[in-house]
Amino acid sequence: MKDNLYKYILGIADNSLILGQRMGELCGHGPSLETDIACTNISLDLFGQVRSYYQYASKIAGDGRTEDDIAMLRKEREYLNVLLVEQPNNDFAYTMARHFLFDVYHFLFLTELQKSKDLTLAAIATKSLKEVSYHQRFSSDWIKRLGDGTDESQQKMQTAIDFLWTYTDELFHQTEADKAMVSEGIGVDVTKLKQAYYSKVNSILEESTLIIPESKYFQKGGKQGIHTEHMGYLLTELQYMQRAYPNMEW
Amino acid sequence: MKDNLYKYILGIADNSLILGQRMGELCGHGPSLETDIACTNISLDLFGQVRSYYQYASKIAGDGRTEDDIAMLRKEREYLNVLLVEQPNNDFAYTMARHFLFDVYHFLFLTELQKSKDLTLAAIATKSLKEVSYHQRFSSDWIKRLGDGTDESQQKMQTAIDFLWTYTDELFHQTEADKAMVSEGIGVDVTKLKQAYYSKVNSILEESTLIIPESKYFQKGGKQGIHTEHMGYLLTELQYMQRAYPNMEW
Amino acid sequence: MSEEQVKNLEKQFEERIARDEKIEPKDWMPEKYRQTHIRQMSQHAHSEIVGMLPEGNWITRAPSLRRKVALLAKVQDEAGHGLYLYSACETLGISRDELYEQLHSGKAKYSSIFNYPTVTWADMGAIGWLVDGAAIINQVPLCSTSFGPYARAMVRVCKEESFHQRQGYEIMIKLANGTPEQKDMAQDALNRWWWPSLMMLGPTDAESIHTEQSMKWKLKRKSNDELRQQFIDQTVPQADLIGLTIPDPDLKWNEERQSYDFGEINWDEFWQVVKGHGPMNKERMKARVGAWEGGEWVRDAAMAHAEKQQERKEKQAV
Amino acid sequence: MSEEQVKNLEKQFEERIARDEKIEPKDWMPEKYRQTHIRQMSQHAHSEIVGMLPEGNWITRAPSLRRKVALLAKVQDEAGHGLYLYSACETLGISRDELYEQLHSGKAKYSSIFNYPTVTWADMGAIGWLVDGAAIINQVPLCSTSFGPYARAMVRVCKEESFHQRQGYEIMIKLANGTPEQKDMAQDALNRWWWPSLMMLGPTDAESIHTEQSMKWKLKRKSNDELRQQFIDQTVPQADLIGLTIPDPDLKWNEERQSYDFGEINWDEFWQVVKGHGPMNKERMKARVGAWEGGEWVRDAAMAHAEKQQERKEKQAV
Repeated sequence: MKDNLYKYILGIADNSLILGQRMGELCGHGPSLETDIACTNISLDLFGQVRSYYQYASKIAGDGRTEDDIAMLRKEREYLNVLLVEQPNNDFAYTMARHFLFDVYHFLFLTELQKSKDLTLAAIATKSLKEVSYHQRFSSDWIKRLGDGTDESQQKMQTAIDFLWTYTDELFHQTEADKAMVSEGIGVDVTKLKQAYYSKVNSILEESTLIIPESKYFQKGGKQGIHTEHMGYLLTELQYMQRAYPNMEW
Repeated sequence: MKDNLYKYILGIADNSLILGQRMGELCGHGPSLETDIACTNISLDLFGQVRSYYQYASKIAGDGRTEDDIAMLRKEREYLNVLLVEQPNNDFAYTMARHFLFDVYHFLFLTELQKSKDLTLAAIATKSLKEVSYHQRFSSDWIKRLGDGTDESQQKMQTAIDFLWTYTDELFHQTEADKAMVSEGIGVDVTKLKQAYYSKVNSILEESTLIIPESKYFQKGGKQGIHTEHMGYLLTELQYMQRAYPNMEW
Repeated sequence: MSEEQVKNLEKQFEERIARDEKIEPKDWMPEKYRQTHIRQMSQHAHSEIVGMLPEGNWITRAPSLRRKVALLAKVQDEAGHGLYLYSACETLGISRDELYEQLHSGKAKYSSIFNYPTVTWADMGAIGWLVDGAAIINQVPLCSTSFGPYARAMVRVCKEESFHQRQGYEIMIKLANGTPEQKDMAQDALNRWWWPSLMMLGPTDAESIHTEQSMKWKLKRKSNDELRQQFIDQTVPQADLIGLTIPDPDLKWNEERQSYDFGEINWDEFWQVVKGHGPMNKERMKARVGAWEGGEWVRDAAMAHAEKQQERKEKQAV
Repeated sequence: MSEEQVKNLEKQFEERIARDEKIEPKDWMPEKYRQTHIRQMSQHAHSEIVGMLPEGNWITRAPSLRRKVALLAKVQDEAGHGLYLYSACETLGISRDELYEQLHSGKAKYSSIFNYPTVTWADMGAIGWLVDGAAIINQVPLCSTSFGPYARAMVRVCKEESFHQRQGYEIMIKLANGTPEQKDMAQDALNRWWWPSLMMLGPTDAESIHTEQSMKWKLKRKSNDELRQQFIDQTVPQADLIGLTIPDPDLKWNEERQSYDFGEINWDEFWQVVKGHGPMNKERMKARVGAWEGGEWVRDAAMAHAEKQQERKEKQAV
């Protein structure tokens, strides 16, 4: 139970950690000051959530590891985030498409997590939900602007959506920890979110005059710690200080 | 003496290490198969040299640190390479210009280092000189091809040369370790290479129909371990495995 | 308007300022007042925006989650400052695009301090402590400057900057009380940022232009050298307190002046950086211009989308 | 040529091959022979080139200088293999640009194994040991294939591949004898690369096309299933030797066959990857196409420069 709960928390937290890190990369390099502020803010929200989760995970693990140890001192194969969130900021369309495809899930997930029997998780969910509701509005708006903007932006957004689409299915894969936590009334049954997810996503894509991809093939592996080649580079940066200066306080 | 010799070796070796790392990044991403092979080969040469230097440095230090410890486990502020070699591969013009501006120096430097009273350094210099002579030919040829190629390539090469030019002066700055080693007949007096350097560089630039930059302002700091913001990211990758898996053999 | 009328207006204008009344965007103002304010406020705004880059450089590598969150929040604040300073400029009839154009072409300046690289994590501490510290000294007097929008923006900016300054100093405290490696890192950062921070307060009074006029308009209340002295007197004890050494062998308490004497500033370096030849000038502009040009298609799309939406609304209304 | 003449030439051609004579580029050959060889050799060349990417991914992060040098040398060899395989193709009257075009458009295939990500350093060991191991088993017979340039290229390729294979195995030995973390890393890499390596030897005989013709032309000497069995029988003891476990619960020594029985291969995964939907297909093509398109201005410049040089020479000659 303890082990499953710990893993379950990491599965949630790692998504926000890696996505937050990706958003943090953009700081000062966005297409406008307003988007820079918004992206920094979203990154900030995500890292805030991350801290709550890892602090809780640290308590559950009870082996003296701190939130930073858990966030920054695991091996790549031990990060449990979905592949979607680690995809790079190729351009602003990728950034927004990645965010949108995660936000819709994130919102549905947290809505359910609020009902968790685990009161800490439920409380984090409630607090995070307000933030994620804003994230979802922000990224959806950009899907619409870019999808139903100029020919160039539409093409770029379609390319991004097509590329990232194959990473959406993994959001609804159940891990062993998931199953155990669902049966305890603690975890969310992600398989049940799938329909609402695609229905919401598809309606926004349609409104944005974008084509809904028809791929039958999807990628997976992140939840088992098998990541894309982008992940390693992200981690070299995330972990650098903790690795280079071990056991220090900052 | 020992301390100065150690630092003197690092000053030489770190240039090849960082430049080799930059060339290694390109592997499989070059503009043609032939350039891919050449760049990989150059990277290989440089790392070969690097190993000889650090093995020697390890002997001089005599504190049990291996070549890998010295190469990969220092702090950023302890790397003594010139700023020139850490500049990124913005495009192939930058890559070749950076290489050319270093190769011309490297060739002159090693030619002198062959005469060092330190027989190990003299031997490494003699061995490396053959390789560097090829590097210089390769990069000079590309300066000519791109400089005297199309309008687009000329403009790109000029931009790269203009940008990197401000990093050339540092090559001829003497450090304390330099001065000490010169007085021992071990080190090369780099200040004496300056004239031959600019004469060679300028003649190739002219032949390549490129404008010789006229900047009065130059950048420095690398030799004192104060690097540009690119260096930190390069090191996160270079050091990752040694940091993440300390004290292991590979 | 006749020359006399203008003179009259100018006189009334100067009297209003002398009475500490705020000038508002719709009020009449001399053209030079307008231009000077656009120049100074936009320079300030640009500094906030360019200033995001050296700190942004450490977001992905912050050593702890707590520090990462604080750094993100700080950089976000800077973007916010930029935003309302640009807005204040816009009230004077210049567009944000024009302001960016001035920055990107090199016509407009930004604070030279941001042309130094952030080499280690301790630089995040040093920037907060020293750079924001010097900025506050520059800016506090502006909270009561004559131009209303600028004064009001400054009240908010200063409040946040002073929070940043404490946060930076706190990073330094932690490092100075940490392991020997951490203490070295803190000292090294202080060594590198000290002199550029002193230069941030501007050229010596002898070489400073615009000063008299600025004093009258309350854009300036003290001379650069006075501000510099204030900064030094305030900062040296802070360094002492945490056991760090100011990298100036000539620094000495002057009992008579009740102030610190200090060594000579390398003004050659100052002018080199101001003229665009600092360690990071090119990189900073490359990053800003790159973001702007790379984002053009995004801004175009947003515009096109808004127009389409507008058209749809109008059609529905018919 | 009359139909009879063609038949006659074809007969002589088949007889030459049967006598183990080499076919050279200038010799007459059936169009199908030419096409089949272009297809197979270019597929092989493309595999070398795309194969540089998963290993190139670890060059900047290799754990020691010695390993970094060895990895660079290996990737350089692969580029070299690509180079002479493309040259061998070119002897059959197709240009390198056309071959690249086929790769980039997805018309030409490359080995599916390179569509898996290299997740840890141990993957450098597993690729050398397993992927190069399987490649050698595929390629050794080609050293005596009928088309001269291909056979000669293969002699050199196999020699180098076998060096790479030993090098990869040596990485695994070191890890398997290392710390528990290193041993885990090695086992994990074996777990991830085992099945894709088995698939590398091609679909089961039942689903394999081209086989009969290829046998006759000595492009193939054994069936895919035979090669796969050979690979397994060779590799399992190597895993045993260093204490790693093949991730196949059905793997069992069959005393009667004097060979290993093994579990069922997930052919759905195989076909998914072949059809372009593997974990890294899109990324690999993006990298190759990106390099090619991004390098166009460089190649154009080199061409323009060469022309200018030529013109100058001609002018001087006048």
